[in-house]
Amino acid sequence: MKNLSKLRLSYALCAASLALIAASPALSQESVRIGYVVSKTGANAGGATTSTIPNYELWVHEINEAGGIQVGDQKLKIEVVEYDDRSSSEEAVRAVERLATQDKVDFILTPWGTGNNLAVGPIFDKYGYPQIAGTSVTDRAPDLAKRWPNSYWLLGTGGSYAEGFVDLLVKLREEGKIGDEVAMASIADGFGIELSTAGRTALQENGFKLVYDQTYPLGTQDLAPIVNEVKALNPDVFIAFSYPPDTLGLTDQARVLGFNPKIFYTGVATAFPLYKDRFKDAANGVVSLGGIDPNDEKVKAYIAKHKEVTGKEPDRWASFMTYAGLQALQQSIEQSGTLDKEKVSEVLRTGTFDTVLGNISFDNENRQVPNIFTVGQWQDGEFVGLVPTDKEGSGELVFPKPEWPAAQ
Amino acid sequence: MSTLLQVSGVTKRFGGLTAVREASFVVKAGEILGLLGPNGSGKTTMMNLISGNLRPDAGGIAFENTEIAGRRPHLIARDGVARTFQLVRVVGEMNARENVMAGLAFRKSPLWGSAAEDEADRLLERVGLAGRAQTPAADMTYIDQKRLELARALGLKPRLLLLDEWLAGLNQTELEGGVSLIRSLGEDGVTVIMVEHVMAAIRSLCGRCVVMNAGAIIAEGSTGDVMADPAVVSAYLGDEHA
Amino acid sequence: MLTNAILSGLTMGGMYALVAMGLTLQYGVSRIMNLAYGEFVIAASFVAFLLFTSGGLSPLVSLLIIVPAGFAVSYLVYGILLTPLVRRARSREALEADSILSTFGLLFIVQGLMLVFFGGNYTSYSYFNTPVQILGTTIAANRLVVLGFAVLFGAACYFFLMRTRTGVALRAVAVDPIAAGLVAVDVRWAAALAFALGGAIAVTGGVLVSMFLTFNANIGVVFTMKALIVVIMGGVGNVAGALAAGIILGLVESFVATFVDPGLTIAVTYAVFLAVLLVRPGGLFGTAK
Amino acid sequence: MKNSPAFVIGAGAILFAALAFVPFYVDGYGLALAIGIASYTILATAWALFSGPTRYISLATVAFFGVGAYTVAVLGEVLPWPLVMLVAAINGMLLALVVGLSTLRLAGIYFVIFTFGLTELIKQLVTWYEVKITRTVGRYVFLDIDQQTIYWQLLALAAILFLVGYLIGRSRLGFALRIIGGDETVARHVGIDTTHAKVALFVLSALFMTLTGAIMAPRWTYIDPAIAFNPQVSFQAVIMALLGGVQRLWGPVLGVIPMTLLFEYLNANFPNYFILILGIVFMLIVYLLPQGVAGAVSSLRAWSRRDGKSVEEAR
Repeated sequence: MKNLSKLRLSYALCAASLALIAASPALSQESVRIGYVVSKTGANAGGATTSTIPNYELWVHEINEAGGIQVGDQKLKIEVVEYDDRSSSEEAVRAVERLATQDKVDFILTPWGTGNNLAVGPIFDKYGYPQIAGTSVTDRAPDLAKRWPNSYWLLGTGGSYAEGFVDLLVKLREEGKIGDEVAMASIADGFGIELSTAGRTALQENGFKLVYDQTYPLGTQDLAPIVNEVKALNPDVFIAFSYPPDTLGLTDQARVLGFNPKIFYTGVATAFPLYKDRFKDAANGVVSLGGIDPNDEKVKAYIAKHKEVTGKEPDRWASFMTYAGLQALQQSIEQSGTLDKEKVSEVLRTGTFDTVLGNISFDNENRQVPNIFTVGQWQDGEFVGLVPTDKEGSGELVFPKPEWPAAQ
Repeated sequence: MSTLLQVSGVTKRFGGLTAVREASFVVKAGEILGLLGPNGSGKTTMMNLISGNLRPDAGGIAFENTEIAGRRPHLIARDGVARTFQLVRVVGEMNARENVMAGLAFRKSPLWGSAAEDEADRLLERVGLAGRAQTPAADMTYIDQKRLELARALGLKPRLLLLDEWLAGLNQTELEGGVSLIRSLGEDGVTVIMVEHVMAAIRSLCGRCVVMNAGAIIAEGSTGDVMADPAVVSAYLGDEHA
Repeated sequence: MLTNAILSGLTMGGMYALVAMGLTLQYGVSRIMNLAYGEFVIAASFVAFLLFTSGGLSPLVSLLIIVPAGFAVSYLVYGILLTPLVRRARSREALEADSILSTFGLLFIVQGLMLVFFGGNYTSYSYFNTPVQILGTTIAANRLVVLGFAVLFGAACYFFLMRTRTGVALRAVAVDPIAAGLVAVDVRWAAALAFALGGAIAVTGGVLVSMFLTFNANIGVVFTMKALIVVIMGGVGNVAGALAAGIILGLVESFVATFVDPGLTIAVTYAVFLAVLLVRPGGLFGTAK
Repeated sequence: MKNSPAFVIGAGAILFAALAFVPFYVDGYGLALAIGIASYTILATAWALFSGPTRYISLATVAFFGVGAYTVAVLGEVLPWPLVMLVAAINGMLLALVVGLSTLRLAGIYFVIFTFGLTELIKQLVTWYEVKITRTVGRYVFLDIDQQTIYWQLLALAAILFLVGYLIGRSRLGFALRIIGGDETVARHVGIDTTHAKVALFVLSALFMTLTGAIMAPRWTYIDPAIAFNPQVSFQAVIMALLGGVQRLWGPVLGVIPMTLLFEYLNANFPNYFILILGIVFMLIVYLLPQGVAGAVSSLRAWSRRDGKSVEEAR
């Protein structure tokens, strides 16, 4: 009997605490309530603090500074409800439930990362919230878009990145600039394996020879053995589908050991400002996922504003997708003139939005942004988008990669 | 009298130290055997070897003509060998009755439930702890814990009981009670091996004695003969002089 | 390739060993299973990073500030937070459970403070990252420095424990706190000293690894666990054991990565650890109890 | 009368029957919270079932939990649900059997870290297998099992766990474990096959952990080794159980409920200082409630009666 009364008591306590938090939303809407759940702590925090949280803060700041979002005939400021999922799927699921049913927020921004976006997908779907994922790379994106008709996958599939890069290699080989030999290392995680699987297929179909093809586990601290071994094989192209700590570690080791292939490709975090700050001139010529058009006015303005508001530059990949997603959400609210999720979603599905990625529309089967930069390269302090080559503002590959500058 | 336990050529080494060296002796059914020797002579090690707490490096131990050397202790205990410990071991957070029930619940013919409780209370009474069933073992005096330990050992319905300095630390009255308790066990047909330093108790209880020194058996025979053995005397005296 | 693997293994192993030595002192002597250990390592990394980027202070120089600070902070942590637990603990198991719980709280506090001050971002800087030629292979200078420090600290600790009066007292407490108390060793003082020394070694490790590893506020637990494994493998409280176990693990990792499959490095690390424990339940150099 | 088995089991049955109605009275979040509490109640109670009496602190909780979750990830779309659960149960018990037989001779901290290392090893091997053999890390679990059903499954599992725990507590096996926890040498010398008893309980406790993982898996859609074998789960279960008190069957739940609610409260009100405040609260609890919540409850009861029967009562 004791347990039951305990349980009741705790529910009561909990309800009371929730009532305290939820006391503010008035019935006559005075603000837009936006909720989000991100990994402020735990294994995902590094990624979330780079690509997700600053953009959410920037977006809210910009809108509120401008007096709010135009909803119909009134301007509504944004009120934020945020939770930390502590890098756990279960926590993310529970917190999104909370946002939807307790806090009753108007819209929910997505968590960081593939795993958590998939975990919360059913709940966004159940309560009819649009799920605009800016940090989720998954080959199943088209399936997911079908399964959850209100979900958007701005970062695309792993395959698109790997194939974009292999296309670039094919062209280089046709020009006689590189040979057949490619070395590939990847992180043994969903991201690394999806990309390396797609990359392996594309490379083999195009007659490339994988002289090195290994994975390494999450949390690998010593990357010297990999770089040493690859260096001994002396391939023209080195690809690492890596995560931030190993991206930096691999670059570091390559520089120290003097391994300088004609194409040096590393994974997540290459497009982070951290990479540029850390390696300075040595970053020049390094190729990775993502990229931007540095001459685009909107891009320039976004970078400047991001730096002004959050104190640091955005990364040159997922930050852009994340921010574009926010802009699309804002514009679909404004265009529909309501906070009704149904109506906003309708606009989101069919409309065209003016974003930092240019004019984008999700009016396609996969609900992805077509034609984003999948391959970029550091060129004199800017991470320039290269592929697709026919995309407006795409840069020219600097080839071969310049020598590593002497270490300090 | 038939042989209950036969120890033949048992050796036990700890690293470079040989604690028991090729020891052989016989315990007859129904007798109370004294196991004597100066401190560090290997008596407790011998007890541990018989009870299965230690595994001999060589030699054999036959209990009722079955080899038990190296068997795991719970099997030996179920076969009917019970023991007490030199440094008393009771389960402190359990009460006295539960401690005795520990001896009843896992023997060959286990008792459980109210039957076990009744039997436990009877054994507590037998060792002089009547009415203390609810007392947590940790709250008992050292002497009472020893009594409790004996009650637990008796719970196993042992045919061979190993008492490791069970009488040590008792005052004169307690000693007399203890001696008559052990004697009554013998009368019930329990065979006893007792490691003991209290000579008066040995003289009054043990018909035969085995004496160890430095891991080896130096004498075996009737208590009177053994006590007079010059080797035994010098072992004790030598020990005292050292 | 062989020399590469050996060198790489030695330097990583040196790092593991260095970090583990502090924990083996803390756990072996003070009996505190410090789950917040890795947090102290990373906190030192952040401070070194801060001093380097904003003050231009070389990490090797900043050791002179950070190590005494680490010692002092650990001493205070033991004195203020852990002493009450030691006092009330009735048995070793009770202290173990209490120290697991309280240092778990401490872990959160230190991590929370780092998040507040430094955010959850990845942090990385470059110092002393120059190639050095040894035995025909190349290696980063900062990693050699770590190896050097590991050997130096190992030797210093060994000397301290074996040859000085204080060291003997600490060892006595590690073996049997009650008996040590009987022979007039101030057990509480020894425990506090060992805990503080362990903390000083932890921050040394933190400063040194910050030169070549990317870290963030959430990564501390990785170091705690790696260190625990090395400590257990080497035998609790055994400094020389920790040194040897750390280097063995480093070598195993680099050999597996070079000659077998980099995907199996961590798996093999744990497999070796588990195998050692199964064969020698008290660790490589410990005595089973 | 109050302690008679019929009364206790009857009261428990009524309690669990009442809890089965929770989904009809709460919203999605309330249900999510109930699921969280139910899952950790099972994990912490199952953990304490073995670790309470034996005092082995195991960090392998998530190894079993993860095996359950992974079984669902692999077989969830292939086999009918009851069969998936059966396979998960078998996997978990086999693993526990191997682990139990090989490790239970380790003592103290060696056992703690061994179990942690074992979990990591399993995680690494699963990853390696997926990378090398199936060429995909991360599996999608699209099962149409709604949240109520997950809750009811957890509740049923919890009910079984409490029933089993209660019966064990009254059985010779439970008694044997208390003796082992008190003094293993004594246990061996009164005829207890300590290895048997420990392994039996370890396997039983692992069974419940495995099934919890299997039931929870469909909640996340996506499972990779890092999610399934997240060591945080092990730590959290241990902490909650220790906080609640492990000497009584109902102890852990007294740690689970307040801790879960505390997590939620802090996360809602101080999302940016969550960890920091949690740490402070945590230390305060350790200092102020040395015997765990259950210990505090018991001593409060004992104190309020002062009739010397508290010792009996504490059982």
